[in-house]
Amino acid sequence: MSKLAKLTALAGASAIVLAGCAANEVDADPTATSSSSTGETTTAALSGTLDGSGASSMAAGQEAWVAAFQDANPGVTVNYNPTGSGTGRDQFEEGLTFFTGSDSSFKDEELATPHPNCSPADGAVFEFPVWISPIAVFFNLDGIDSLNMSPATIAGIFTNQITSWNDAAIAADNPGVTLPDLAITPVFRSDESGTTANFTDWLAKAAPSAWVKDGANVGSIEEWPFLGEGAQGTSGVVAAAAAGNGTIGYADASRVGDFGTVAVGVGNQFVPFSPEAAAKIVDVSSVKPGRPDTTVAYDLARDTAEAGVYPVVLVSYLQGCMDYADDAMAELVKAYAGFIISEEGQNVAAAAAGNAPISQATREIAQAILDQVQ
Amino acid sequence: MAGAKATKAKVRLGDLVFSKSATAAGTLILITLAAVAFFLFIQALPAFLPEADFHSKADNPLEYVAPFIFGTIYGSLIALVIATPLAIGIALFISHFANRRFAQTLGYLVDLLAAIPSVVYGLWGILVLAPFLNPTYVWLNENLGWIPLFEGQVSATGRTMLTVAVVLAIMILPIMAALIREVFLQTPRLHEEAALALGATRWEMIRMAVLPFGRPGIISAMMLGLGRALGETMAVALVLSPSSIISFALLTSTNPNTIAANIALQFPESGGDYRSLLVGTGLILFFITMVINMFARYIISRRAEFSGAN
Amino acid sequence: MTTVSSALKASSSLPRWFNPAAIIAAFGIALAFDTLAGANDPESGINLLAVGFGGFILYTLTTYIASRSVEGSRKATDRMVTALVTTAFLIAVIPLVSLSYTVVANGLARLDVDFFTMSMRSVVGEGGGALHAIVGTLELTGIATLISVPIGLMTAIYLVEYGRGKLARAVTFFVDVMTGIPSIVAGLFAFTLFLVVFGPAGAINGLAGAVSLAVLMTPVVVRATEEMLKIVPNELREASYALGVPKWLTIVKVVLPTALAGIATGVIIAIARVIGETAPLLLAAGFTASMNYNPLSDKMMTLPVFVYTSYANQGVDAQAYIDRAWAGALTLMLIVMVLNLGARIISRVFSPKG
Amino acid sequence: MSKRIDLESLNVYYGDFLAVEDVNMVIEPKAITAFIGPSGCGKSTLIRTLNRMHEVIPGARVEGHLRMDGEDIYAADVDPVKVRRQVGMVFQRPNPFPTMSIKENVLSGYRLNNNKMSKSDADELTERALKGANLWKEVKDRLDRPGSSLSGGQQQRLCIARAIAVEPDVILMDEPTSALDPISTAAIEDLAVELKEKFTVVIVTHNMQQASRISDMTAFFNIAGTGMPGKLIEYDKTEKIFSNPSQQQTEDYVSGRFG
Repeated sequence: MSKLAKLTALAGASAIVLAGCAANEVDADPTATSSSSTGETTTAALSGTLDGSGASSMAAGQEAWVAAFQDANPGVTVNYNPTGSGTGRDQFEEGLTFFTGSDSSFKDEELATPHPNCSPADGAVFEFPVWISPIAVFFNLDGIDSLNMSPATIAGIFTNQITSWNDAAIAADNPGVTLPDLAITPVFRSDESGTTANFTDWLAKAAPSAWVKDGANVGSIEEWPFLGEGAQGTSGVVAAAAAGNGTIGYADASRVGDFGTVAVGVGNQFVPFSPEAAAKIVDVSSVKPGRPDTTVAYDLARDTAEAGVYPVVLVSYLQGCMDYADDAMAELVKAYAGFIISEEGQNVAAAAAGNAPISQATREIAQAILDQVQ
Repeated sequence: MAGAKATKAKVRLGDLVFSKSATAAGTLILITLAAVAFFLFIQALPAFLPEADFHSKADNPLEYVAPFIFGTIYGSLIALVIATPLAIGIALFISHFANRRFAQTLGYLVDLLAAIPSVVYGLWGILVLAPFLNPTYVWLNENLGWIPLFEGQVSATGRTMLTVAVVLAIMILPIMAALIREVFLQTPRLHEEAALALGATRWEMIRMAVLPFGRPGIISAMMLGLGRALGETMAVALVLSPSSIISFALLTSTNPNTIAANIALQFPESGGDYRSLLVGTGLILFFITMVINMFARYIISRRAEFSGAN
Repeated sequence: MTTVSSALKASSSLPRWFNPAAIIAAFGIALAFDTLAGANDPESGINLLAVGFGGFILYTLTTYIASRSVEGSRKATDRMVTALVTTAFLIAVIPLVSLSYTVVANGLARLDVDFFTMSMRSVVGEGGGALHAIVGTLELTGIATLISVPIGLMTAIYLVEYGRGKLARAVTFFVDVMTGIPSIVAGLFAFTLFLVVFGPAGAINGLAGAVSLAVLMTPVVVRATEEMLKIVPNELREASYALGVPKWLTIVKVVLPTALAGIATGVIIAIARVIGETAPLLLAAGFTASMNYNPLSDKMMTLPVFVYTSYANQGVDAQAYIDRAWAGALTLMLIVMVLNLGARIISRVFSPKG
Repeated sequence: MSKRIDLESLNVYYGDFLAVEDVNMVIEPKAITAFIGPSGCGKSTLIRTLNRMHEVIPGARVEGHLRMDGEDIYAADVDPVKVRRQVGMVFQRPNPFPTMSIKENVLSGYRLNNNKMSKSDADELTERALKGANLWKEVKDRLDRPGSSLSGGQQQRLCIARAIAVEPDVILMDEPTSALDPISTAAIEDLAVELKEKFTVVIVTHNMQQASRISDMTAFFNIAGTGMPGKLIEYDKTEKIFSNPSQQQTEDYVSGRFG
């Protein structure tokens, strides 16, 4: 019996040792960039837990923001759960979260839906872009690093109409490239996602005659409408594409790594993705009309023929309440969102994820909205 | 006198408290199970009301869940078909073929497979097993494609129903092998010796004495393995390329997802009536496994009359 | 006379070298065939599955035919079954070796001091650790054990010492049913229970995760304890009654101590079974990058969920996330193995000697 | 059919433990030889060496020679499976295969070598074996019932039928009546006496009346103490052992003074 007691004591002791504080939490890591200011919003010592969820495409950016923000405010914990945009908005609508990162702006009916964490529940919400990132169309083919494809070709591939890599449609745009006689496996997101919504939005507008199912344009859709190789989340798509030969997929450009990428047809030329080319689309697009002035949402000109614009982009919004039922939460959201749209915040994200920072003008509009949050 | 009476009363009190709390604990098990069914039911209910709104993720609850029920049962049955002969083989190897001294160690070795968390099986399945099996899938598709199971456009990644079934088979193998091994080891020596004394070879002895005796054990191990496979979540979620489709094809990218994996993938991202629907699918899974378990118990209880001689 | 006496002898048997020679030859030929077949397609490499399968078929057939012609059909069947059964065992060992190798080879990269001293809070890309997940796992399994052991123990006592009639039969039956509850259903149950009782804000926390684990653990504890209590000989109980000890004291002072080692082993194996559960915790305990010591509020990270989310939500430096996932998997496997080993030691050291 | 068995300096081991030491004896054909002795003296162990059932236990082995009509059954090239076909065995407790019918039980041994036997051959063999075991009249109307549906004594005779169906030369009986009532015991004893017309019969028994009633030869085994090997003390005609044994130990045992 005493042996048993000793054993238990030993197990207990080792558990206590293990349960010591995490080295990176109580004493902030001195090598971290905590010395730099995090903007005017972090004046008082903040504390609490802020839960948000939404687009997984901006997970890398959120991770960078959370890290920098928590370094500056050790009492705060921000949980950003990259669940996908639709779910993020659903969870916000259910009162499970206090802000959402979303790849698509609020739908009109969502603007009218009550949000339990707002005061009043059917009160105003804010929405402004914080993240612009190109969606890369990438493929896994031995020995080929880049290909040119028109929107119609890409639509043909993803609707399972073009099934082989040496199809005439691909060959025509890529003179001099030896294409293998290999089946194309399109990989798509099996979960609902803003990346899919933006990608299909572009297909619907830039290749309206090819992006069809049962004779009708499929339009922009968050859940993939065709059969094939589905994978969960951006990581799943990347892993599935890596596992097979002859795969093609779409994902946030920051995640495509060593894959070959597609330069997409815009007007008469082919444009490879880059943050700069992606950022240009906002310049040629207009703000959606007829919405509350606490929301800034773009009608993206996907079918533009403007030179040097990469139209397969994802513009993600930060969404929350204008007036929170819980004042402490309002303060946390203001501080965190303020950091995100600050120049430093945008640079932190761009450094971590390689996306395009939002413009000075957009940041100022966003800050003006945020100042009214209470 | 008074003291004796008090002692007696005290003793009775101790017995009473103890027996009551033991009974209460047993009853709590029943309450818990009822609570599982109850809470799942009330959470699932909104999804089955006519005004349920699934945000275009599903039109009709039953249409939504049908492919997943199919996928759950289909994948588990294939896993069972793969695992059962292997489990019997392993059990026989350990109980009747291996050197006695090593048999126990070999048993531990197989039991270790049961100790590996399912999420690790999932990672291994997608990163190691799927690429390993894929060339074979291509071969099967090219040469045996006329069999409906192997038809269709073979997956480029190996994330197919067959891979899932193989992973599930490996996962249920240790529990099945352990159970069957225990039954085989309990084969009455008398029967084994009767067979040997008649001049049976080892295999003939197994056929005459061990297998007939172990048959109910094998069946209940199959049921238990099936139950495990039906409920397995993370390995399927990580490995399978899922679709909402009913298909028997084993080697394509278009596979019916399983209930459990679908819940794990969709639940954290769900809300409202759609989440209720997912809870409803969980309730269906609960009932499926419950029926399987009841059936297994029925088989085991029949075993008593089976071996009436002893 | 000679015919009768020769009937005793193995008519004639295959020489001893036949078996190893047949194995080598069969797999050699299979390998050669595969290499030849793949010669025009240099990328294909060696298909191990094809070689293994082909070699196995070749070996089994050769042995069967050779044995049948020399030793007769009964011996041949016996040899074939031996080959099949041994192969079945080897097939089970292959994934075990492959799994262990994969986890160890990939997991060692990040099994460093940081991994055990840091959480993932404010960590982007490389670095960070799983301390928050390890603490979460220990707390959650600890709470689950605290819930399920008393209930499981008392239920087993009820079944063995008190249970008669309908209720006992129902409990026995439903303990078995409970054993078969899919883990994801346990997670759904805990989530919905907490959602109904505490509302959306209190639905996902460590306690909910612990409850889901306890649901999975309790039937295992009941079964293990029941088995152990059953093998305590009735003579011990009767001896105690004969000394005038009341029933409950007999159970506490005589029956339980006798079965203690077995019960402890059963509990540890039950812990080992639930400590690797991912799905229910994903639903009920959620996930977070930060340390959370308080199981009563906010999400709590656990090791299996850490492994899953590290893999599923990779950041830009994907390799760092994958490395952390493998290191988490290795840690988890080590914990499970230590628990299993502990169970073995306890059962060996403390079991009543007889 | 019947065979003579020579045991020559036979040592029987369980691993390193010597269970039976240096046995030399000749078991005569067409006779019943009884092994008697106190518990643990190795008589059951010894009888199991006669059909190489001993080696079924891991680590068990035999040294010395055991010849059947001159042929050493422990020679390197002898197949134990074939030995057991020629030496039938009946165990202490009746052990018909519970999943087989009475008929299947009888045929189970024979079928091992003759998969394809015509129905008439099977029926004929069943009848012959069951008649040989004095069981035919009792079971002829229910041959398809499970073997376990019979009474204990009937089950034991079924096991004997099963053993003689393969037409062995020797039949070993390891305390065949110890689990049976007196009436069943008498039936088995009568059967044993009939069997010796055709077979060499060896029987282990604790029941000295049984040995004196039915056996022609009796071997008395004894053990010096726990952990010591069992030894053959005396082997002679049954009347001699029970009336005028040459060893004091034998006399003490058969007269009930110990054991």
